[in-house]
Amino acid sequence: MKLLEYQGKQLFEANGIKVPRGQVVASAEEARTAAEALGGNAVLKVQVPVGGRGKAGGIKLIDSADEAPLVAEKLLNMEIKGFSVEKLLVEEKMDIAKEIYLGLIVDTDTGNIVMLFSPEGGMDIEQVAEEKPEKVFRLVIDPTSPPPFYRLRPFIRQGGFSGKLLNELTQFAYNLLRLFLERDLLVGEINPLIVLRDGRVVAGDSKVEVDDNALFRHQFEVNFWEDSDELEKEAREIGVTYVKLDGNIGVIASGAGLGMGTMDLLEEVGLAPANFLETGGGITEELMYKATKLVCKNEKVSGLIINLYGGVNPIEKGAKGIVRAIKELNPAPPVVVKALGNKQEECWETLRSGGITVVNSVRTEAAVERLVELMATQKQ
Amino acid sequence: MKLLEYQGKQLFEANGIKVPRGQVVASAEEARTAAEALGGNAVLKVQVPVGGRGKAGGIKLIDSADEAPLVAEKLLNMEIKGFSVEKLLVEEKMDIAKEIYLGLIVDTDTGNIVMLFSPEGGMDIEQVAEEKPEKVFRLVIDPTSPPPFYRLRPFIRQGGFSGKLLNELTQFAYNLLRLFLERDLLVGEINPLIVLRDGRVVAGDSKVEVDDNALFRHQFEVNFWEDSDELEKEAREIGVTYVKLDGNIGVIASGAGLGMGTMDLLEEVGLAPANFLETGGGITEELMYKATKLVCKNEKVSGLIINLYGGVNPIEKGAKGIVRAIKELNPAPPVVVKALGNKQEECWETLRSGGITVVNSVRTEAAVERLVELMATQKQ
Amino acid sequence: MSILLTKETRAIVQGVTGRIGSVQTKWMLEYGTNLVAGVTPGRGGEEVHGLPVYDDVYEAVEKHQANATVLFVPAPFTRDAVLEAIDAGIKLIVAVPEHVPVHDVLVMKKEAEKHGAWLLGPNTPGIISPGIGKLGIMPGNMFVEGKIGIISRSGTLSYEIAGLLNEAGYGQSSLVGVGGDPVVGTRMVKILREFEADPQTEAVVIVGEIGGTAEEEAAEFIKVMSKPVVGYIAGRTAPPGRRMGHAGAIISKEGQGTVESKAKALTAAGAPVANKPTEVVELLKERL
Amino acid sequence: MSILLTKETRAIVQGVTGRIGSVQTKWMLEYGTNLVAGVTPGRGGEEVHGLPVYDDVYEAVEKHQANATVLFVPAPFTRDAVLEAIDAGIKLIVAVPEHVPVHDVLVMKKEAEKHGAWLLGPNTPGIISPGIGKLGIMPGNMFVEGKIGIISRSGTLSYEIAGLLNEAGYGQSSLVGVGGDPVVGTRMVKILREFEADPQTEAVVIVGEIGGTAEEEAAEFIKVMSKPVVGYIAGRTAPPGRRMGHAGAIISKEGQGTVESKAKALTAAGAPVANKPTEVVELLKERL
Repeated sequence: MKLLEYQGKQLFEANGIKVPRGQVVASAEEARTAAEALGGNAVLKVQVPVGGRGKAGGIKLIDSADEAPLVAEKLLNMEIKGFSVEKLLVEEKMDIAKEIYLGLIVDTDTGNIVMLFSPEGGMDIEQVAEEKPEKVFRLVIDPTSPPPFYRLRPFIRQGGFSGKLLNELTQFAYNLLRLFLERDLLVGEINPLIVLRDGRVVAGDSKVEVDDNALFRHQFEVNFWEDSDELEKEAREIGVTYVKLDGNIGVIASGAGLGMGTMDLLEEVGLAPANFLETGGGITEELMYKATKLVCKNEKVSGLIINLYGGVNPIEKGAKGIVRAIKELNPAPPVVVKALGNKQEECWETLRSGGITVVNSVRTEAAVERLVELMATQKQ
Repeated sequence: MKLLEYQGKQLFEANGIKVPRGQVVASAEEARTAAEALGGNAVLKVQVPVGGRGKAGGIKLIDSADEAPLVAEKLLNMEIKGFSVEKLLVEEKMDIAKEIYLGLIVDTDTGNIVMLFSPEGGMDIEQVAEEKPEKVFRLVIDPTSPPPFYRLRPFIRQGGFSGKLLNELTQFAYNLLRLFLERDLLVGEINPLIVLRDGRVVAGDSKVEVDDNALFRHQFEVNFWEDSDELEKEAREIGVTYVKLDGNIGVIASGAGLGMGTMDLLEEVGLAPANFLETGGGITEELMYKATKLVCKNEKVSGLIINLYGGVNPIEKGAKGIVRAIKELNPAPPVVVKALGNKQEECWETLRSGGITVVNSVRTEAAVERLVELMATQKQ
Repeated sequence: MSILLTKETRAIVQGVTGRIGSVQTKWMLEYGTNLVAGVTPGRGGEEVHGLPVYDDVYEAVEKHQANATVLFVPAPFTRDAVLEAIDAGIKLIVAVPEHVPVHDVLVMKKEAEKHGAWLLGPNTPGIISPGIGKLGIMPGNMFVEGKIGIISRSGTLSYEIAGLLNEAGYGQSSLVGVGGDPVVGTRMVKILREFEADPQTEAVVIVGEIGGTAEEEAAEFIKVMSKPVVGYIAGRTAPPGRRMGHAGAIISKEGQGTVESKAKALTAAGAPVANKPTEVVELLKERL
Repeated sequence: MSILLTKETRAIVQGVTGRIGSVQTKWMLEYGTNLVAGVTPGRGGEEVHGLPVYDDVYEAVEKHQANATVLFVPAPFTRDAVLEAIDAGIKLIVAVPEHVPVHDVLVMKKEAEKHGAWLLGPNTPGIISPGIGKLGIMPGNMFVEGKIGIISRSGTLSYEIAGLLNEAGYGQSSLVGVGGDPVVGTRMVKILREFEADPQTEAVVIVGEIGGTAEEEAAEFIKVMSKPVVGYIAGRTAPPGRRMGHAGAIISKEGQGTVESKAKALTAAGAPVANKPTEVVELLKERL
C-alpha cells in the first residue's frame, strides 16, 4: 500500500520525524482555515498517488489566506495522470537552505535493506545518482542486525556535515530506519529532507509504502485505505489481488504467474485485459463468487477468462461460485474457464451444468482461442 | 528496588503473565469486599519485603467473606522479621495440580542471564537444587542475543511436559524473559508457578527486583516506592545510597568500598554503624547538607564519621554542606571528617572554621580513633 | 537422481494438524514422499495420517533424523517456524505459505544463508521429484519422471509448462518452485548449479517473471553450463512494476528487471526464450 | 613499563565538553597523559583545553590513531558510547560513569569480550600509571611511580591503599580500577595476568569487596604466579548482600562471595589478606 504524502507525514510525525506545519483539507473552505492557521503564507499540494505533480501544476504558493479558496478550488478540480484530486495538503512556506535526499528500500535480490543518502536531494535526485554517483551514499543493512544510532553518524558524515546538523540528520536517518523496521515498510523516502535557514530540519515530502501482508501486527495511526479505489478496497476485503487495467477482458487466475501468462496470451491475439485478479491459495465458493462479480463490475468487461489450478485450491468448490455469479449477472459476458488439477472432473461437471464453457487442455492458448470464438459468436 | 508480591504481580499481569484473581487491601473492611468478590473462598497473604512469611504465620485461608475482617485485622497487626505489615493480598484459593519453579537472574560473574526452571517448584526449591540438581534446568542466555520463543520450548520440554501445557509454560518463560529484558529486571522469579487442576497456569508468587539505575527509560504501571521506608525514600530523592543498620555510628563515605572499609574499622574498635551511606560521585554542598541531616534523623546516632576523597567530587563544596547541617543540629553528635584529594586544604579550612574535627591522614583508622576520643570526651 | 528432494530426504511437515497441512500431508504420502513426522506446537503426542506429531522441530529431528521440512503454517507464524527449522539443523525448507511479510522473508533468507540451508519460498508450490516424492502443493498427477529440470517463480505457470512437456513426452527430474514473492529464500542460479551437476537432468526450463534480476543472474551461469536451458518469462503485458520511489530507480541496475532485459540476457547466454508456454517445448526439442 | 596505559597509549575523552569531562580532561593533561582528541556528538569542530573535538569516535580514531578512551558521559548514554568505541576499534575503554543500568553493562561486557577490548568499569576511578598518565578521576597527587601493581574494585579504597604505600616508600606501576558495580567489564584475573607479565611490577595488591567471585577466581591464578600478591577485602560488616531470590541461591557457587571465602581462597593461594588497610603495607614488606 503506497501512502499519500499527508498520510506518510502523519506516520513520520508519530515516529519522531519532523514535518512542516500543515493540515490536509478536502474543500476550499477548509483550505482557507488551514492557510489562516499558517498566517496566510502557505503552499498547497495536491495529494495523488503518483509522482510529477509539481510539473503538472499541482503545487501552488499563496501569500494570504484569502487566496486559498480559489487556488484550492482549482486544484481540487484537477486530474493528474488519471487520478482526480480529492485532498490538498496546506503547509507552511519554507525558507530552504539545503535539500537532502534520504531513503530506505528493500533490495529484493540480496535480501538486504539499503539506506541511500545524498547531500544533493530534491527533484533531480535521479539525475544526481546518474551523473554524480559519488554524491549518493549507500549503506547496506543486514536486516538481522540493523545498525545502532552511532553507526549512522559516520555514514551521514560522508555528506560533509558536522556538529549539530550532523546530529540532527543522523536522528532523521535513525528514526526513519526504526520506522522502516518496526512498521514493515517497503519504501521509506524523504525527498527533499529540508534544512531551513533558521537551522530546523523537516521532511519536505514523504514516500512511504507499507507491506499489506504485515498489517496483522500493526496498529497504524493513519487510515491508509481512506483514499483508495473502491474496487481495490473491495478486493482487499475479499482477499484477492486486483489491479485495474485499460482493456476489456476480465482475467481471473489462481496464481500471479499464470495470470500474467494469460494476459500475455490475450495480447498475442489482440485482446487487452480489463484487470489482473489473482486469488492466491485461498479459493472457496464464496471467494470465486465475489471475485467474478467484482471483475464484472467494470462496465468495460466484454469477456472473461478464468484460469485455475487445483493444487492447494479446491477448484470444484470455486466452480460453484463462478456458476452462481454468472447466473446473477444480467447480461453476463462470455466466459471461459480453464481448470486443471485435483478434482478437475467434479469442477468441469459443475461448470458445464451451469452452462459455462470449460477448457480442459493444459494450453491456456486454447482457452484464449475459445474466448475469442465465444465473443465473436455473441457479437453476431 | 525489590517489589512486594502484589506489585510484582501487577507487573506480571501487565506483561501477559497470568496471575490468580485477587486484590491488595490495607484494611479489614477492604479485605471483606475483596473476599466477597472471590465468593468468600480466599487466601490472605501479608505483603512484606522478606521471605519466610508462610512459616511466620503470614498466610491464612478463609472459607467465607465474614471471616475476612477478623483474619485481616490480625495479619495487619503482625510484624515479620522487623517489617510491620501494611498490606495484604487477598487471592482466590487454588486447586493445585503441580508446582513449578521459573526464575531469571543476572550472573554477575559471567555477565550472562540465567533462566532456571524446575518441574519441582515450591517452598523447597533450594533443597531440590541441592539434592536433585538434575531436576533444575539452566539456560545460559547471552544478553546480546536472547533466545526467541521457539528456543525456549525444548528447554521447557526437559521438564517432561508436552502439548498444550508445554506451550503454556513456554509462554510464561518467554513473557518473563521479555519482561526481564524490556524492563531491566535484576531478578524475576515465579515460585511456585502453579498448574491448576482445571488446566490453567498462574504465577502463584512473584519475586521481582528492578534496576533503579534504569528507571529513566521506563514508565512502570506500578508505583513501587509506595511501600518503602521513609529514610530510604528520602535518600533516593537526594541521590545517595542509604541502608539502615543496627548500630549507633553514622557513616558517610564518598565510595562504597571506602564506606565498607570504614565500617570494618569501626568494628575493630567495638563500634557498630547506624547506617551505610554512599554519595557516589555527585557531591555538592546541598547533597552533603542533606545527607548529613538524613543520617542524623536516626535517633540512635551518637557519633558520625565522614570519609571523603576528592577525585571527581568537589570536597571543598561538600565541606560547606557538612558545616551547615551540623550547625542546625541540636544536639549534634560528635563528628569526624577525613577528606583527601583535590582542593583538600580548602576543604579542611572550611570544616575547621565550622568547628568540625578534621583528620588529614591517609589512615581511616586515625579518623576512627579520633571519633572514639571525641565520643569519650563528650560522655564525660 | 534428482535435486534437493532425493531418496535421502526424510521430511517433516510443520503445521501438520491444520486443515491444509493435513490434506496436503495425505497427498504427499500418497505420492510416496518419505515423510517421517509432523510438528504442531501444542499438539505433541497426536498422530496425523499415521505420522507422529511433535511440539517442536528439535524433537522431530532428534527422534527421526529429519533433514527436510515443508511448512503449512499461517503467514504470521511462518518466520518463526522457518527459523526454528534452521536452528534445528534442517537443510531443506519448503515454505508454502503466501502473504508472509517481506521483512520476515528478509530474516528467513539471511538465516538460511548463514546456516547453509536451502529455503524455497515463501509462496512456493514446493519441490517435486517425480518418482521420489513431493514437498508442496503441486498436483502430483501433473508431473512425470524424466530428464527435464524446471525452475519456476510461479507455481501455476510451472504446472502448465510441465503439462506441455508431458504431452511432448518429456518428463521432469525435479521441479523447483523458488517462490513468487518479491524476495525469496534462494536465488535461481543456485538451483541451476544443482541441475547442472545432476546426472539425471539433461536440460533445464526456467519459468521467470518480470521484476528482480534473478534471470539475469542465472544467464551469467548459463554461459558456462554444459546443458541446454530454455526460458519463458511472464509479464510482458503486466502493469509497470511498482516503482519503489526514487530509491528503486537509484539502486536498480541499468536496464534490468523487464521481460525484455531478461529475455535478452538469457538469449545472449545461449538460452532461447519462448514467447508463450507452447513454444517452450519446441525450443527444447531443437536442443535435445 | 606499566600495564594497559603505557607510553603507546593515545587516548580520547568521550564527553569532553561536559562539566566533569572538561575539568577531568584538564587534570589528565596536567598529569601528562597523552590525550589526542575529544568526542562529543553535535560538538564536532570545537576545542577543549587545546584538544580537537569530533562528533564521533570513528573520526577521532581515523585522524589520530587513538587506541584508548575514557568516558564522562551521562549514565543513560554510556552503553552506546562504549559500544561505539568498541566498534571503532578502541582496545582500552575506561567507563567512569556510575549508575549505568546493569543490562547495559551486560551488553558492553559481551561486546568488549567479542572484540578483545579491555573495558574498565563502569563506576571505575579509571587507570593510572604514575609517570605516564591517567585515564580517570583519581587525584594524581595520591600516586607515586614504583613497583606495586594495584587492582581494585573500589576507587576510594584504592586511594587509601596507595596513600599508605606511598608513606612506606612503595610507589605504583599501575593502579587499575575494575569498577565497583555488581557487573563490570573485566575480570580481576585478567589484570593480574598483565601484572605478572609486566617487568616493572614486583608485587600486586588486590583491593576486593564482598560479593561475586572475582577474588576467588583470581586466587586460582595466584597459585601459579611468580610475584607476591597481598589482598584486602572490604565488607566484613556490610549488611548481608542482596539475596537474589531463590535463583541467587541456586546459581551461587557453594560458599563463595563472602569476605571469609575470598580471604580463605587468597590465603590458600599464597596471598595473605590484610584485616585493615594499614596491614597491607606490613604484609607487603614481609614479601619484598
